[in-house]
Amino acid sequence: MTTTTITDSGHDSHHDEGSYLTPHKGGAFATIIQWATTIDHKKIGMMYLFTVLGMFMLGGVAALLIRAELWEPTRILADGTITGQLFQSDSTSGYLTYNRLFTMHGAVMVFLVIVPGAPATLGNFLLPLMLGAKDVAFPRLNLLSWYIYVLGAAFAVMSLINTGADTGWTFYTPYSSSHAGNTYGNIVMMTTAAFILGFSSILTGLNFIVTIHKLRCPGMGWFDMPLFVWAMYATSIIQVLATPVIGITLLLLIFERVFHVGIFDPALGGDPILFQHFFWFYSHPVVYVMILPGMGIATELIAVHCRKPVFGYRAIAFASLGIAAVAFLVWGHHMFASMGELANAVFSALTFFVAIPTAVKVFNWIATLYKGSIALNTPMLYALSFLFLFLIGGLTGLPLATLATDMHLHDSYFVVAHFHYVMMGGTIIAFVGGVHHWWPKMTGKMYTEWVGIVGCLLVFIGFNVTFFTQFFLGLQGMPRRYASYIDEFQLLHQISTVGAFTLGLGFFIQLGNFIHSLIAGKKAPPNPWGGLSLEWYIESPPSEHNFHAEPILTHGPYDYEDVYPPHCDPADFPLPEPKPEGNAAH
Amino acid sequence: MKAETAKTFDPNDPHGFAELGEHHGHHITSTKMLITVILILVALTGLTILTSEAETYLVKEMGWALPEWVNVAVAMSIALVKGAFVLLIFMALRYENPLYSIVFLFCMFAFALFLGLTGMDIDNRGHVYPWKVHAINAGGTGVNMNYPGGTIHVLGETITLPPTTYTGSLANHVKEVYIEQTGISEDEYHRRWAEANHIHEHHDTLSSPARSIARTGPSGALDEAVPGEHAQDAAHSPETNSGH
Amino acid sequence: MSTIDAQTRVSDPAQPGWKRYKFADHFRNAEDEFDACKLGFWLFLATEVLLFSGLFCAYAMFRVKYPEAFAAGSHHLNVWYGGTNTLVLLASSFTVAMAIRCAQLNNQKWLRINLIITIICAFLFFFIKLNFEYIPKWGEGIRPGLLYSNPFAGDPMEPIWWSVYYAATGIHALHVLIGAGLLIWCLVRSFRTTQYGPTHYTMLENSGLYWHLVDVIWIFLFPLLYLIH
Amino acid sequence: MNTCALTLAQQTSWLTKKIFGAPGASELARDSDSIFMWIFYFSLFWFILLMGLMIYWVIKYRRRPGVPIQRTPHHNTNLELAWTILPSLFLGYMFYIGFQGYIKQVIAPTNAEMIDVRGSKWMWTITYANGVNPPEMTEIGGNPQAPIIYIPVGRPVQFRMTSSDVLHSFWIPDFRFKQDLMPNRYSSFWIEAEAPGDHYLFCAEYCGDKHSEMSAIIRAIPADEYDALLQKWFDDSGNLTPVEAGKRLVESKGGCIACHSLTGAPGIGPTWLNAWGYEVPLTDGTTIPADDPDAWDNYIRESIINPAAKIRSGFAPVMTPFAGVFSEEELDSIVEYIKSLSDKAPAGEIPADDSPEQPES
Repeated sequence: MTTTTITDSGHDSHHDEGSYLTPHKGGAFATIIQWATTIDHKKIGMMYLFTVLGMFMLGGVAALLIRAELWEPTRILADGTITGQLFQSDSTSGYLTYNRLFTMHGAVMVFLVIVPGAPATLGNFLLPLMLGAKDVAFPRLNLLSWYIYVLGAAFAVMSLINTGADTGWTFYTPYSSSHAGNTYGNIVMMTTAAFILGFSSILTGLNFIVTIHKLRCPGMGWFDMPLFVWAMYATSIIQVLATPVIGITLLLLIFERVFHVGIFDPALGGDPILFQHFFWFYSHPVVYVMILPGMGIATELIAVHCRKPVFGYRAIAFASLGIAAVAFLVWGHHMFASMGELANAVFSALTFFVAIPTAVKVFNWIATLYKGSIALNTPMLYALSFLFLFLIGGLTGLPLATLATDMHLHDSYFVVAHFHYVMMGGTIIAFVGGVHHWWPKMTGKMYTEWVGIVGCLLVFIGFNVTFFTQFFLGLQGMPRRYASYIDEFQLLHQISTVGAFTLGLGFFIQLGNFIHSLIAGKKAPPNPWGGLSLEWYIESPPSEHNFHAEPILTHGPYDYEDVYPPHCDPADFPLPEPKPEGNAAH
Repeated sequence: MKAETAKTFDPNDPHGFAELGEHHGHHITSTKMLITVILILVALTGLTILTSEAETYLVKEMGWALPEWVNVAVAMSIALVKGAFVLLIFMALRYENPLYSIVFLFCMFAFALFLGLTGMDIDNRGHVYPWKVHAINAGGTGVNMNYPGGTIHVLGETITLPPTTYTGSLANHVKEVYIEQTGISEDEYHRRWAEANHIHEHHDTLSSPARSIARTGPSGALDEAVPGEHAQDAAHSPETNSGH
Repeated sequence: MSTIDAQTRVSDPAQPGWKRYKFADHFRNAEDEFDACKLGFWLFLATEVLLFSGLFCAYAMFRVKYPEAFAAGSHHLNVWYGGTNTLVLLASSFTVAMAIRCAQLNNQKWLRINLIITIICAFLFFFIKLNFEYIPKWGEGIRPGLLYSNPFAGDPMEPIWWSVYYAATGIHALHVLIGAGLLIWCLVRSFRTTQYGPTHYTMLENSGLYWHLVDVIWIFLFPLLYLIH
Repeated sequence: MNTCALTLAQQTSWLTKKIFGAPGASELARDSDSIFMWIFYFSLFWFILLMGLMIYWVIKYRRRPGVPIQRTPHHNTNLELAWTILPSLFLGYMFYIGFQGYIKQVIAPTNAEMIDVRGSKWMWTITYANGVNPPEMTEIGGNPQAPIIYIPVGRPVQFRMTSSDVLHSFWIPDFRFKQDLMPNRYSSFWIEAEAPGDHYLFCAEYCGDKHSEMSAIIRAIPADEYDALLQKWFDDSGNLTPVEAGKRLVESKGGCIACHSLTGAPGIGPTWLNAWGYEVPLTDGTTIPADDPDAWDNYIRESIINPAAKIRSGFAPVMTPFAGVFSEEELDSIVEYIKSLSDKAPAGEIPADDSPEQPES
């Protein structure tokens, strides 16, 4: 029970020397070719990480420009809007620049950053490692999904160059099908981008489900998997079951836009609310595609840095599946202001069911802290920030699920703040924490700890200043997607803008820390945090083949009470008194 | 937490699938079975066409008032049986790993939710205000979509698109253009219309939407579009065929 | 049940492709790889069903709201073309199931014959659809969306019915062509390297599953589109 | 409303006021606020409990060298069941009060006065039961032509709403309710003002370029004044000159001046000042000839009914068609009014008291 049989059994024929990051012997060009044609999940994960990071910067710049525009309640008739002047658009185009910016921010952040973010980067990198596998089940499909992602990103950027779409990321008809834009190209391109990205998402999800089913290492039963893997499993189920519906939705939207088939256009007898149903049948479950990996990452971070077995392992695992199941029942709460009364009541009732597994998870995370050995390093600070922000995000979801209050808060800044607390405070914060946590494993380099802590604090403070004020804006009557507003709201908007730039600075510091680590970071030990899941058994960065021999699992991922972490000085991680024999069985 | 599994570890069956029954190997379906199934499928196809024709006959010739759902229920039940045969035998779900059936059932579950909850909204708008149920103009308000109109060339044919704006439905607009271009009388149009719609006799007594074979005239759905409860309704009502 | 041992594989080029096949090295054995591929493909089939679910949903919503328009539109479709197409697809489903059986029994000749019949059926389906349905309808002015120019619409909502019809059958026809492409690829590989045999026919079986799914979807589209009153 | 929630809200109305900026303008709005406050206190309790525990444990059990973790149970079924079921009961109650409040919000009293609302890019058109449109305007958040919608105090008012182009949403924050407007459908919204006063109306569903300026003022006035006002507008509308009638139409019913300036300033559409009778290039290469009254009258008529037919160079085809909105008589009035704004108009047609402010340039 206290040792592991994960050993290098000397199958030298299997592995070459050096890590997966070792450049190709044929020079830089050969290395690029090697990466571009790799089917190694780790390389693909890293490629995803850098493309997602690039897209995150694009979306982030758009966000900062949005906040800059809202510094003043500008009037186009007076002297033009701030963003309008910045991009020298003439005053007749009104708020188009702003509208395109928030559309780009939304579409890029949702379709290109958060949805593929955690699953395709950390998931790709870690899933086979945590399962003790050599690769994901379909490595070539995995590479294909990265190329599809890049193609989708290219379409999104092309749409942006082609004046950009101004429909909002939700593409509501009939505005998107018949009214938006002066050219056909930009909207169709953005829609095509989202359509293509759906394929990438489906392939990743499908790949992960099969990997989890078929490639767990010997000895690993379903309840010996790390909870991150459980979260990825639930995520993948949603990706596979929900994404095809956005495929057909966007396909019909393109038909609508090009041929005016009329299914979603009331001018031809169609029903715009039907489009919303189609859209949210995917886009609500996809909210859980975004948050579930974040929850999984947070679980890992808390367990490792508290050195505690996760409290209620099965409850968390089943809560993940529960969230995935309920995800398909609640999409109507995005449409309370446009649906019929019966549907509103039913969807409101169903929406509350999401709160239950989510609450269970939060309780379990907090309970895990009890009597642990909590290290307050950067990843743990991110995990604690996640708990704080996600709790606010979850609790502010309650008045949005309650019909009487949602009729006021719907489509207001309250909603904006709520989903930023969940999507950004939840997913992005956990994701960045996860990147810190596994950075040594991925790159073989340590980052500078104090810079990480400073960055984390800036992000945490900036985030709260930005978005907490927006709750008040929404409650007081500030609608979404407004480029100019009544003067009463200016103070709160300015506080929010200051917060946004603090947040941006925090991320910028993190980025600098990573770049510095890549160039001049200390070499990372195989197991800097004392983790117990399988990825910590191999060197940092891992070799091309992950494990030198097939690992055989002998302990659970969270047996911190009984097992010394591998590659660590046991004195650093003392174990409690052994359990009395009588209670050994659980 | 672990350890028991490691003791009985079998490298060829690392997850104990043999015990769980997860490995089902390769089932070879017999020719006899395949031929039986294809014959059943062909017979069911004949049956579904036959029932559909029989319903038409019953309604048209015998004057039975079959409710609308009979048609759907019969056709869909037969389709379900056919689909089940293909899935279970041809696609071998019956013999294979139950996991595949579970995947398929989950997919059906998602489909049912999609259909059911969407229908719950789309078909239940009028509980508080009945005037929320219907479209103001059956067939649409008229094209209002920054669409240039004019002519386009598709498959070597020149097609004239409707102008950007007309009021009422596209079908009505096309009809008006046709009458204007050909200069035919309303009666002549109705004769040609009945011919094109394969209606040789008028069964006015059967023209209820609750029945099969409901079609007798182009205005069936128009008559019930909006109740005239308020003074403003005259402006919205489809008789004047104007959006606002 | 046939468990295949990797070590018995031969790399002799004279041997048929299915004997030379070596599974990818991140799987433990060929059986695992076969199961993984099949599970993956069933998941993919689930996504295909859900892709069509959008069309079925649009159909159902408009059918519930405008039954008369749907009945009127359906009367323009000839049940015999639809019925023939149903039989064609059912027959091809049968032959593809037979082809897989032939692969399992290493009957290469009939494997190819069955595949060829299936592919012919696929194109026959497409030909009937195009030649007897799409092209005449297009000529009558029964076209999707704004192109609609048939002056004898039976109901104001009839253009919507045709939009749904064209979207559903069009996307289905696209799947027929993709399925035919997969089967042609299987046929080519079968001719070139005798790729499919008792121990290895993953690609053939998955293409067959895809083809069956196309058939199942048509089994539902046919009564929905052609048999409405 | 629920008594428990109400008491809580009353005890802490100062906090409610801080949060919402202003108290709800009707009883239903305050009910909605009290439900919000109930959820707020519920959330605050859990937030403080969980974050308090977290911070306390993080400090208490922070890592110290050589100190091992302590053994604790890995799960506790009773505890876990308790923290699953207990909040669920509260959630059920939350749904219940939310549903009750919502039903009151949507079901209008049978004696409610019906007012028609039409949303279009980017203006609100109000039509009262006697057929008049409110002619008064004010400036809100950059929109100098936001209509003032008068409603009576103490009498329920139901808006029957539809849209002529894209989705809009009718949101009056002070009344804590919003409802989407859909083309080719009706939706409903009702309120009852308690006291005279102004309330903002915003469009809350993104509808394109000037979404941010699609606002209005809801002005509650005593019921007798309201009745008198409506009667006055109705009487006025009978004896206007064509130019006056046209001016009123483009300001209220049509809302044209949201995009077409009267001062020569650029806008989303061409300015109307000195437009009539001048040569205008079109995007298809042709022009509307100068000094051709018939061509100009027809061009204006066509551009109202079918704007995309002739697009002036340098402008995008974004205008909502107004086919079926105006009667023939009203179209004539609008043409006359636009004509009156041009210095090429036949002499004597510009009434001295109704000429627009001349721009500096």
